[in-house]
Amino acid sequence: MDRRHFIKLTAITGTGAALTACGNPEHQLIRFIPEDDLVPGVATWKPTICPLCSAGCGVTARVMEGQAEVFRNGQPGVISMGLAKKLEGNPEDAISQGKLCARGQAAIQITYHPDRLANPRKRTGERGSGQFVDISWDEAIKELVGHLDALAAANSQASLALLTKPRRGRRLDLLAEWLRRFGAPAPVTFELFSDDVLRRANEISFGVAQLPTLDLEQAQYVVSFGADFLGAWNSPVAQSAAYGRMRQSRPGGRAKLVHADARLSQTAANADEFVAIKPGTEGVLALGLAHVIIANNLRPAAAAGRAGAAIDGWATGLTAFTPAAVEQRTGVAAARVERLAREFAAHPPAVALVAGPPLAQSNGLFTALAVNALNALAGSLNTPGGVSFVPQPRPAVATRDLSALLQEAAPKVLLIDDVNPVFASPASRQVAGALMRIPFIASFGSFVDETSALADLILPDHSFLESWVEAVPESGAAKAVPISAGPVMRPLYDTRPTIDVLLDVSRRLATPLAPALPNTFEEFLNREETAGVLRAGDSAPAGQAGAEAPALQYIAPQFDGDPTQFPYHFLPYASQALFDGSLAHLPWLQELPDPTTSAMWCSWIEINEHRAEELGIHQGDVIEVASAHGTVRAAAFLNPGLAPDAVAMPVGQGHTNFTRYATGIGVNPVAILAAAEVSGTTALAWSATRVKITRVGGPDDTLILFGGATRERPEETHGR
Amino acid sequence: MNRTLTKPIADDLVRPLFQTSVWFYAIVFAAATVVACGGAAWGYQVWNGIGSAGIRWPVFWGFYLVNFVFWIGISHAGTLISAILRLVNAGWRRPVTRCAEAITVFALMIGAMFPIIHLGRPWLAFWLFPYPSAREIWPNFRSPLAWDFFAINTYLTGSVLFLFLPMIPDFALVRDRSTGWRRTLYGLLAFGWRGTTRQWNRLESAMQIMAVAILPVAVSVHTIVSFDFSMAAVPMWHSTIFGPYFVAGAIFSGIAALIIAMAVLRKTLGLEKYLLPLHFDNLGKLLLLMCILWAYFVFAERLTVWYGNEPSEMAVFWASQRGRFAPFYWTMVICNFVIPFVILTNYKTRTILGCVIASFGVLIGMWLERFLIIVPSLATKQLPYSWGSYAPQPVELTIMAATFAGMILLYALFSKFVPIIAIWELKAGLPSRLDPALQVETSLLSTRLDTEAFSSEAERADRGQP
Amino acid sequence: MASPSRKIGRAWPNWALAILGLVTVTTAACTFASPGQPSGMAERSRWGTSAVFTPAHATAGDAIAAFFDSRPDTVAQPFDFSHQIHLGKGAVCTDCHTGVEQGPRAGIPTVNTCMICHSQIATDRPLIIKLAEMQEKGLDLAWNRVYDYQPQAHVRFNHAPHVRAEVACSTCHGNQAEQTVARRAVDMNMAFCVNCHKAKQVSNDCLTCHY
Amino acid sequence: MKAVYGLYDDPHVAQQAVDNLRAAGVADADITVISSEPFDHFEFGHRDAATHMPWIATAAGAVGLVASYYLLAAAQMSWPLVTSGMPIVPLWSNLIIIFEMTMLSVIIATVITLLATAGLPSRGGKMYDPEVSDGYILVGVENPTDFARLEPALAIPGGRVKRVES
Amino acid sequence: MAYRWGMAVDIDKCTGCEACVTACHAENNIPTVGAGQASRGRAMHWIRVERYYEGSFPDVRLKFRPVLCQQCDNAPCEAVCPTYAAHQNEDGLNAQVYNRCIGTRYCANACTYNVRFFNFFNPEWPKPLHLQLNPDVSIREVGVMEKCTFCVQRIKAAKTEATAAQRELVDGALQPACAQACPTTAIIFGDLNDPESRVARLARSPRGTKLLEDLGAEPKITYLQKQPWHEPDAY
Repeated sequence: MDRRHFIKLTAITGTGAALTACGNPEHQLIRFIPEDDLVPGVATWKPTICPLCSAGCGVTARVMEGQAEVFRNGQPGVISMGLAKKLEGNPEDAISQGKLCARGQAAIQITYHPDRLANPRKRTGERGSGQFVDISWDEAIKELVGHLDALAAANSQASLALLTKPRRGRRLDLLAEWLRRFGAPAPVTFELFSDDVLRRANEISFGVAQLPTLDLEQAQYVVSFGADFLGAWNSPVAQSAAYGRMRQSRPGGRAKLVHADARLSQTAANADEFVAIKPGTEGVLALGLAHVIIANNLRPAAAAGRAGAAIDGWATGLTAFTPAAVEQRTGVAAARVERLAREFAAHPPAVALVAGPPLAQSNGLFTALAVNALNALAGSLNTPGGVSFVPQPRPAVATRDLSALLQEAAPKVLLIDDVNPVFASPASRQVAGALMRIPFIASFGSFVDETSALADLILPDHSFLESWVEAVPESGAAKAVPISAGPVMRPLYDTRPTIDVLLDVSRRLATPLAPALPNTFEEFLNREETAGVLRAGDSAPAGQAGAEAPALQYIAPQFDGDPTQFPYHFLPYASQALFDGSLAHLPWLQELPDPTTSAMWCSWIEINEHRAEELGIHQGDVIEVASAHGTVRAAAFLNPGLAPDAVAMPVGQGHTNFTRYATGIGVNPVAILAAAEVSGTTALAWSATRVKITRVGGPDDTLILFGGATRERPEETHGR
Repeated sequence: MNRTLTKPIADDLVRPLFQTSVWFYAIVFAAATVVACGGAAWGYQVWNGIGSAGIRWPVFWGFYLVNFVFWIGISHAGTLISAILRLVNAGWRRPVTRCAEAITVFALMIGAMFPIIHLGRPWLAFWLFPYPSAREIWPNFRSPLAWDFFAINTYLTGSVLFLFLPMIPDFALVRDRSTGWRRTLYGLLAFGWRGTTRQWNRLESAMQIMAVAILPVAVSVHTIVSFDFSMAAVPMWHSTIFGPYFVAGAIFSGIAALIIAMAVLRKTLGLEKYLLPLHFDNLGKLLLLMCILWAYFVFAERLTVWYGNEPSEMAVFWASQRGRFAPFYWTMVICNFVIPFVILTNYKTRTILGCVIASFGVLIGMWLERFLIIVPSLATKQLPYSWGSYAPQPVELTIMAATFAGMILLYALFSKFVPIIAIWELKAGLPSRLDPALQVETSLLSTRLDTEAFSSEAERADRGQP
Repeated sequence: MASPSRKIGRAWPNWALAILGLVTVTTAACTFASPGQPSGMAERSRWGTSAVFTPAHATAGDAIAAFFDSRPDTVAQPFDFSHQIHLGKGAVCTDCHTGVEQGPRAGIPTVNTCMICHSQIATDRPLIIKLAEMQEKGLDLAWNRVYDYQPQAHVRFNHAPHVRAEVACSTCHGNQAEQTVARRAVDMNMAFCVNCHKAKQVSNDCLTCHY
Repeated sequence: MKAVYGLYDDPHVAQQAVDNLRAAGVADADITVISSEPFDHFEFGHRDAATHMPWIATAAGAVGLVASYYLLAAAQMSWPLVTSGMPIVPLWSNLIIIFEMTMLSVIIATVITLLATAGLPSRGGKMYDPEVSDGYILVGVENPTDFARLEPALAIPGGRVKRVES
Repeated sequence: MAYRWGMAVDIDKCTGCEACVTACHAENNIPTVGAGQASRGRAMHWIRVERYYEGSFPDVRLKFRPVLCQQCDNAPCEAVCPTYAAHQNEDGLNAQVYNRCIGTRYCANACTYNVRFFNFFNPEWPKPLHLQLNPDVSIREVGVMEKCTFCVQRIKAAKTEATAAQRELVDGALQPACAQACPTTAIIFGDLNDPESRVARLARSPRGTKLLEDLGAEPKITYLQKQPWHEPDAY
């Protein structure tokens, strides 16, 4: 015993005597022979694809040997296996370019989530009661096959519906093919922040129903109409990487970014110039810029071609959109419109982009068309520094939207593939009620959420790290190609890949689907590998296909709610961390401070700081937001960057049943939205609701901010 | 003649050691209970983690450090005051020194616990001791916390000895008057003291040297406690004024604690004959002096910050001046300055009660001052993004209550086992005992001491008793 | 003077109860008023037997044992593997501890490793028969580590650079040829590491091992 | 222990007893005066007042100063770790600890000197009378050669003489 | 072989996306503390993106600034630690040696950047979240201070690898998790002792400033200030 031990001994004698060692015999689990051949402590990297959004970033997983408790042959035990430790961008991937956003980094927690479903479950209690019992895969598949056989027997194959995410790729192709062979209608896709309006507009303007790729890297002047392209829209990693190069990594100086929005979003915060604009009038501003350009002969109106033709009055020089008229409608000063237009024209390549709130207005389609026309006018289509469309291997499969489940003859059997429309739809759409009426629902998600809680059967999927994955990035790089990757690690639980389960089911049906589908997704992917690969560098088929549409006339945005009774625009937005709420179960993202507020683990209501002062609302006070369709209560965040006539709320919180990390935290602003549609499409106009606010009480400590002051300099000096 | 004078003094002062009232048990019981709760709270905190307290990012120091500084400040009551008075040979100090020094020792013991209580891993507190804990790595002597270790230990050692040495003759006295276990106990404590002239002379020499030595130590202790703050580049901490500011504040709160302790002892132990209004008057004047000095320091500190107008400092400045800490700040100003100043400047209100009221104000005010030094600065550091707040949790409040109860407990036990007034010093200070030349000087200092307490001496002399 | 004290003295058990009660109430109050670990997350066991992963010790006894670095030299193993016999037959360390030259950890062989040789050699021994059975069932041996560091030590050790620097296995693990079941032969405290690093003139920076 | 002593109530009488003893030829060093309080203003109270204590304390302080400097320097050099860009042996901050160690040395040296020179702690067996605690001043001689010669010197009005022979 | 690790953060490129924050959590086993503890100020983010508003609507600006341990040469945190848990390492890193830390939290108070975080409780990862933990990084227990290490485990691994291959480290090949994740490459890491390294060149940039430079801590992170856009014609 050396000195140190002696002193330790004297230090602890008193307490040590009191604390007796109470044994903790760890229950001995059996140990399986390892299935991988890994050098312990040495990392290997395996490619995979981030599944969280449609960007389809190629990532690499750092795999190291570790001791995991797993199920093998229905038996729990310990195994030394390769475990994914971290996700990083794949430097070889055209989209991620070796980078990865916060959400993508956190995707790994899906695999290791403590509340992930480990085996199939069957409902025992009332529907929605959340009472399930564990069953075996054989029983589960038998049950599903039974219901499908019953449909076939009744010759009502059309009553089968599949609800999935709108992720373009071969997986969706295979699912659609499966449905087609069964005799069911096309898959139903659902995503709250879908880009259907923009796709529709691109189809009209350019003949491509696809999201554009922005060549920010070479652009000299970028005007963004509400597009949160550095935050959560489209392909944020690729766009951010390009933005980084646009800013400081290229010869010839730094481009200018102008952002028009009613709220200082994360992207707007990075703009050189923020243009505050009335909600729903972004299209007017775009046409105002076009008017100045045309009127001053900076570019010929004809340059816009088909995109211009889609706008009423384009050919005559947009006489209704003079800077003065624009000022009146948008609130943007006429001189500023004039200046912006001249700058836009004077700094080619210049590009405009639109997404997000402007497209979630009743006139969203018009706004998108207006911006497309502006791009076309500037000659930014398919040019360096402009917008382009990544060649796709094949046309996107036909899909239906959620209304197919709500309005038409309700399906008798519904298969839900990791989608949560119950949470992400306005309460007024009554999605939960519609689902309750469906006789049999099978859910394939890895978690119990608001939607799968209504299922009769839950067949948990592998996590993406455990299964074959593929993606066909729709946007993000000039030359994106389909990518696929094998499993990074062996499964932890008694789960199965959804698509393999369906393929298995297709063979087990009373009359197996014919002609036979591949046995597994892996087989399908590898069979396809040689077939439909696109040659790199194929140019986009812009201006080719698609029906010509009649020119659209500007209509003022329609808002739900009487302005006198509901004086505020309600601007929900995709949370930087939780996206549309589908990531609220990941603790890293819950604890990620929101970029513009630094809030964590909570919902908050943003309100202009001066308006709040007038209303006697202080930071953290509980306020109630009421629309004609419901109310939510949350803590106030006084935001200097929000229009005084608007309140904003992040989407993502307010889950009632979505794992330990999301349940019971915050409120869901989507619930109080009006079920309005963007005219000309079936997309939800999620930014078109008006609300009123009331202060309910003082701070209830639900506003959890990581950061303190919102301003860098203390304002008070001396006696002021 | 001598004995008739001194024996009643000894009888009076030894009596509390032999007689125990129910109140004593009640107080000890109540205080011990609160201390036990504090112990339980600390145990809870150690077991669960320091997060049981309210400290957080960025306010990493909270009530524990506030109490640390507060109690170390209180500890300046005794040794420092007693040493000063001893050196200037102020006659009126004699009944005051021991109860003052006892405050020092107990407050130091309590204060020195807090750095350990507040540690994240208190079971490793011994790593602060100067020894090569791991492979020749000693503690970092550049750390103010290491200085604290040396300063507090030096001061504690010095104060314990300074308290204990003059107790030896009194223990001998109690030993000779007691029987049974008390005789054994006090016999041991008396170290075999007889009272030879050699012993008296050595004791007095030693006390003189100790008084000289302990004065700079006392000043250094609170200076070093202030260094805990001023060494960090935290707004409104990084100040050269902190050393004297803390020392002044410490003496200020120390005197207040002493006045309260004396008033309590006076009532509970029936020491009205020894702790006279004169003592309270004198201490009250001293308190007034420190009150003005403290106000001066606060003004000087605040003025320079305001005038300098450095943004990060101004943030702290306004946070306490009119922001969220303003209620505490203005309470502090009222308690520390307005109340004592009003009461103590007027000789009519500078009574025992008046002094006690002022002292309570000062204790509250000085506690708030420590709080206002620590928390607003940490909550409002240079980068506004990292601004935060702090609220104490039950664990902290319980432990804080336990320290006050601990002080009461220790003091009650001390006054139970030790004559709370140094008997021999009091005897040696009798006017008749003094050198005639010195008598004049002393009587000037303690006119009322002569007239009130020792009128009996004159009476007896008149009656011609020996 | 003695009477009040005697009265109080008789009431002592009540005192004790009262103090105990108050202590309990305080602890309970602290428990409820200052929540421990993340609320709404995994249930945290306050008394050290939490089922969730934490670097804390499972029991108070473990904590105390770790505090004093007092651990038995021998570790229970599923069966008595003899290093002496295998090294005696000409096997070398890296035959089974394959990771040692490539990475931080030497690795503990699995049943498969055993069966590379023992599918032919000594197949009639009872232990080898047992091994073969286990391999058939897909079960592995639950070896226990002989050498490791307390989590509190925050020590990172990488075998490969040490092997490259030609530090013999026996330097740290003792002469295994003399050991049957491996036991801790060398007390690998910090001085052991530091002295060797000093002698070899390699970095003794704290971050060399502690990070 | 054998002793003869007188107990006196009045310090003046005690002074007289001391003088008498001197007159009786007892060496000053052999006269013991015991009291329950110091008598600074009487001659007998000044006997033996001279002491080297301050010098011993000063010397101890000097030793503490030098020793703590070297202790600190050696400790800091033993595993030189850089913090905040400071020197390994920074004098400014070391001065604080050096000061404290110096003062501690002074205090401890003073106390040790006190104990050593005042014969503390002592196990008894010396001339003493508990009545001292009642305020009497004891003047006596320990282990006297001749009781008879000393008793008269102590037996003066206002005093009682006691003899210890055991 | 003496390195001096440094970083450059281009504010003009930083979009505030916080990819670095999650990357840091993933790489360094930083626990999430949950809503209850987060509301009590116990959330840990070794790197954070500070957001500061300027002006008011509609003329409003929002600045982002990633703040992490500045690895100061004259770090205020180091000297105050009584146990040398915080000290300067030979590569110029502010070492935080967890096993030496007794939890005085003095370093966190002294740190002018507030980038030090404290384990108020033992961290926990409900099974099987613990499988994701990086085995190359310590798990810090209750009472221990922690902070950005510049991913010292990566530095260590890269050095070991370079030594094994008998070559020097290549600039840019070694990146901490935040720099690796940053979509806009706003974070550049490297050796300041190599005058030709990217970070050394950026450190000399006229846009470069240090955070709270006037306090004299000599941080090793250079912040490249935002460059305002101006019309190229104007020159």
